[in-house]
Amino acid sequence: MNILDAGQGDLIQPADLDAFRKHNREKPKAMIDKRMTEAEAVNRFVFDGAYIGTELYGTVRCPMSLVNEVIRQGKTDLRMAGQGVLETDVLLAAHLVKELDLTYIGLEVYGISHPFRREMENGRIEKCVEWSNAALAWRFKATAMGVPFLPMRSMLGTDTFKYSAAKVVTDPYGGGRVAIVPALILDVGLIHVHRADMYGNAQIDGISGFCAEMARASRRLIISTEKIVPSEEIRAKPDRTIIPYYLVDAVVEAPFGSHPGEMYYTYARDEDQIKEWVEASKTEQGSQAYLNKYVYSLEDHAAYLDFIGQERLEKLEGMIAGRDR
Amino acid sequence: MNILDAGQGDLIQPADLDAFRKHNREKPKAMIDKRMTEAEAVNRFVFDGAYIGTELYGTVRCPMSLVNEVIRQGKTDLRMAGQGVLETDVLLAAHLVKELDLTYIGLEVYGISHPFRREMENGRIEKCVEWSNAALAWRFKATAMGVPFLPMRSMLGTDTFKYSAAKVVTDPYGGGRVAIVPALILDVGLIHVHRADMYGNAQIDGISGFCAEMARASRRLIISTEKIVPSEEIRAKPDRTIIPYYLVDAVVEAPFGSHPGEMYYTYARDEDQIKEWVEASKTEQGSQAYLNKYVYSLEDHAAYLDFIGQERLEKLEGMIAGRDR
Amino acid sequence: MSEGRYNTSELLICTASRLMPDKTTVFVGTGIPMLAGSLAQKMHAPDLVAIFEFGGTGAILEELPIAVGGQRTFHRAVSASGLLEIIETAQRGFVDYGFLGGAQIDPYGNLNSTVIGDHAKPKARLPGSGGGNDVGSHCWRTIAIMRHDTRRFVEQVDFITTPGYLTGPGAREAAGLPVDTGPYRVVTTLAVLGYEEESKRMMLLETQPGVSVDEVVENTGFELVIPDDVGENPPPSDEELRILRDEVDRNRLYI
Amino acid sequence: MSEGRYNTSELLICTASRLMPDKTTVFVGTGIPMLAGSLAQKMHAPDLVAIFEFGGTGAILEELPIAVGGQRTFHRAVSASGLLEIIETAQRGFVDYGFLGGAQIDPYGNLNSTVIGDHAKPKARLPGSGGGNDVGSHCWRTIAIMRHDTRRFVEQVDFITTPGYLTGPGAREAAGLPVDTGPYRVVTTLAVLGYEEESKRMMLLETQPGVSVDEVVENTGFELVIPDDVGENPPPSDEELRILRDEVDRNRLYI
Repeated sequence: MNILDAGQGDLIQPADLDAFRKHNREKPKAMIDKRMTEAEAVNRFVFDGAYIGTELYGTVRCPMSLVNEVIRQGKTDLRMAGQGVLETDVLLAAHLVKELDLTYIGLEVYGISHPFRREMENGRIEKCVEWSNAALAWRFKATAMGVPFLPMRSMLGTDTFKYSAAKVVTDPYGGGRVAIVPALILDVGLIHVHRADMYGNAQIDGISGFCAEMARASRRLIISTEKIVPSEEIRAKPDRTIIPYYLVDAVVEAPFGSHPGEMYYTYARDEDQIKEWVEASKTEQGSQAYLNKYVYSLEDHAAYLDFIGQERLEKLEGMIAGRDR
Repeated sequence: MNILDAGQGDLIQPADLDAFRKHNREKPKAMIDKRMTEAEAVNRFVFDGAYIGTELYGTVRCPMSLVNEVIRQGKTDLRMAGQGVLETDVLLAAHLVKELDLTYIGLEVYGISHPFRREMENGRIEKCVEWSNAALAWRFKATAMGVPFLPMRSMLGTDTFKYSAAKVVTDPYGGGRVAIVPALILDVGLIHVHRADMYGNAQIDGISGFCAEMARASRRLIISTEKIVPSEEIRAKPDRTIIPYYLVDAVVEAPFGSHPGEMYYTYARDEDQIKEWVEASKTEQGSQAYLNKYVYSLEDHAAYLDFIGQERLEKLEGMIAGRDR
Repeated sequence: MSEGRYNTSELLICTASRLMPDKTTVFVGTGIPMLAGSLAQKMHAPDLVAIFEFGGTGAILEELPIAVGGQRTFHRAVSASGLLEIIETAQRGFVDYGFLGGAQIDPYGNLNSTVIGDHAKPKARLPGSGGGNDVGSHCWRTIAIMRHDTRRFVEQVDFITTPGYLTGPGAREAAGLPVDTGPYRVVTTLAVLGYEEESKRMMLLETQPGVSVDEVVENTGFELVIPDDVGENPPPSDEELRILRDEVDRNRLYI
Repeated sequence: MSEGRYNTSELLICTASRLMPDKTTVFVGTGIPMLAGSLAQKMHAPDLVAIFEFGGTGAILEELPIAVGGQRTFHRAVSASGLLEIIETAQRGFVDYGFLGGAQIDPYGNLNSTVIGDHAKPKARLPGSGGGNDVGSHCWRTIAIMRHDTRRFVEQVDFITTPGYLTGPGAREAAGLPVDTGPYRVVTTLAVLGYEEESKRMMLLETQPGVSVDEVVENTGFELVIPDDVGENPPPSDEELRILRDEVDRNRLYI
């Protein structure tokens, strides 16, 4: 099992699994009330220079109310595991990101991310290490499993490998070449869910992306939830719990927390506002104007929702309510 | 990532992942009706010398109707991934098992398995390679992931390691010692579920043991199900599908398919019959008498259920019906 | 091109759709592949199994998904799981076709969606691999969809984001990638291309309607294998266009 | 022993129960640990988080589970998952206590539940590791529950199924096992034992009610560390016995 090749990318967040075990041991195992506002959660757990991660798929289930608060509090020099659309975009536009483990930052059908491009091309992002989507998710999975690395057959033979911190080793059983990726431990994870109880037991309906893995790879985990439900509702369907309470440090109630993104089974995405961002983000000035309008000038998520307006939110609900479920 | 140590146990089912990929490629991707009887499924997919696996937890959700049919058809020289109670016990009592990747064969609170002990002590089992529960499940998981091995921190420093086919390597990132286990591909997997459609889309409520991993590690997969439901019922809750149809080769409708074991949310275990087995299995003669009574002399699962009797089955349902769900 | 009867997007969608055989598993990404998958289900492939990266498997594509993780990607699906379940399903050989895009493609089908210029000092920074590398590594056959010009069809891509045949025959296997996988087709605004068996180099198969072989050659920045008989891809049929416009994308989000 | 007021099983259950602190996570196996966990929830540890190997986490143990995968192991649980989720949760450090049994234990707490005699030619074949090795590898503190005699407490176990301190101080870490983990207590029919910090050898902490230190020594097949002051474990209280008999195991499945 010799090391045959190694990517030249930096390992910008080396994992210490025994230290992580110790940290996890010290997390409270009692059911304690973890409800707090976005402001408290971000203030307590996100710090300048933190390595953070957001879990979502494109514009779906993005933790926007949390990310907006990170911007409001101006947490800077962030390092990020980047698989994002809206939420990574606004953090980049606010100039808060310094290093990236990147898989994809773009706007899906709307094309490239201009803030990402600007931050990369002007050198404000100091390190950008490349990965595939699955490679990054397997890095979370390694941590979730409590092991230092996982093997995979992605990234072999490519520049994605060359600019990563993956390695190629000999399979000790079959003798072939196999890639391995190192465990990745986030300082803080931000995840938006359909429902959670006050202790942090959280459930998601439908597809779950890489939520299970990222939640388990986070030293601190902030959950925002469309609604906080009684614990009995969780306990009635324990097979739907994707994040058990002991992983969680903060539970933030954030209805429409993914807006202008969507939350399946709940509300559709706000195409007009997304298009507004696509246009605004093309320039530095436009981006700042958007952030002023939707983030800096609104003191919290409640103010944000007031600004968007009930009528518009209900329309988004109406576009999806009850469908499929 | 040098190999520091290697267990001396045989790798009794070496994995060829590229051959497995080819096999999976050839499995039909169309929705085709896979309903058949236990007799047809076992006849078509289980062969003498096959490496098989059963998925269950103790006496819970055991694929007994399938295993009884394997005994009826006298499929011999079986090799097995052994984590079992009732179903492994009866296969051993019928002298059908030749090699074992073993983690646990016993009767939980009722103590050791006498058939296992007899088959081991008289040498009928030719190879018995040791693993922990998680190690064996990680072996399935490696196959499910499509990778040749997985790292773990179980089994280190013990004779369980020494008599396994695991290895110890240097972690290429942190430099520490970590164990690895090889992928394990079953020739045939036998799994009992709550519901499935005729194509094999299968759902389990509550805990799921190592079902997801084993299903994905099986070249051929026979599902028995408490009931066959319309596909629309599956599609209404796709997030409950633990086994998608394309993994499945046979769907067998088997109400009370786990009897005398239990099926949570559905029926309790039949304590009297389990105790009957515990007593009977203490001797070779007793075991054969039990097999005659409950397996050889009953032509199929319907005859088995008739023999057990509706009243008794309803009583088992009554002990659990509606509880929790 | 039959001026006005269909636009470029419609041509690409209809062409890609025909490359999705019934009763196969297809890894579907954002944009054109989604429309093509939906069109295929409504045309010739009712049992096409659409697989979406974030967990949707076997959805009925009644309404057009916009985002790769949106609700429509698991509408009446047989399974709604997560990203690793999907990629691991591909890694163990269950996914027949994968559709890809990119800013550059080379003669061996290697794709670049990461950077133009140097990685450290990019001329233009692109989104990165996303699931592209995973799809290109594990699906049995990958199909690239591209606009066709010399900026995109280049002798050497600036960055191999997603593996094609790498440096040629045997290179994928030597790198450790699963055997028998690799690029299968390239669907472009000018042509449908494949790969020559022995050399693994890109080969012209069909021109798009009204396009000449010379036009394809002129717009390709490397030497194409040109077989003796190059066919013409039939234009979108009336039926295809009707279903595409009236059913697949009736709200005209893309076309 | 207060003849007749309680039996041996009840003594072991009550003793084990007291070793389950409130607001901790406890990996619970079949038999005595289940009864002890249920008793603990009803006595001093209402917020005890019971974790069962096949996926149940945080169940309310109103009714006694029989099988480790039975419905009662996830009755009103916060999560019902699967085997790997549970062991991986332990592997990354979330499980405080694990309860174990075995046919043999040695001075370093190594446990044998695989074979008596030679592995190839067993005198007696036992069930094997099951989850034992995983629990003993990953939980922060493991507690063994044993009947106490010289056949079971031996200088060297025939087979190390589940790691204790292996060959002594530093051996677990040298083997690659997670740091700061290892055996914590042994609950027996005669005593409660721990481990000496420096030597990692088994040490007598308390005798069971009415049992002398000599009796413990005589029934142990290796040299025990005997500190100057050995306490006596209080007998099961009336309250413990009442709850155990009337609530925990009211159908007398075990006791």
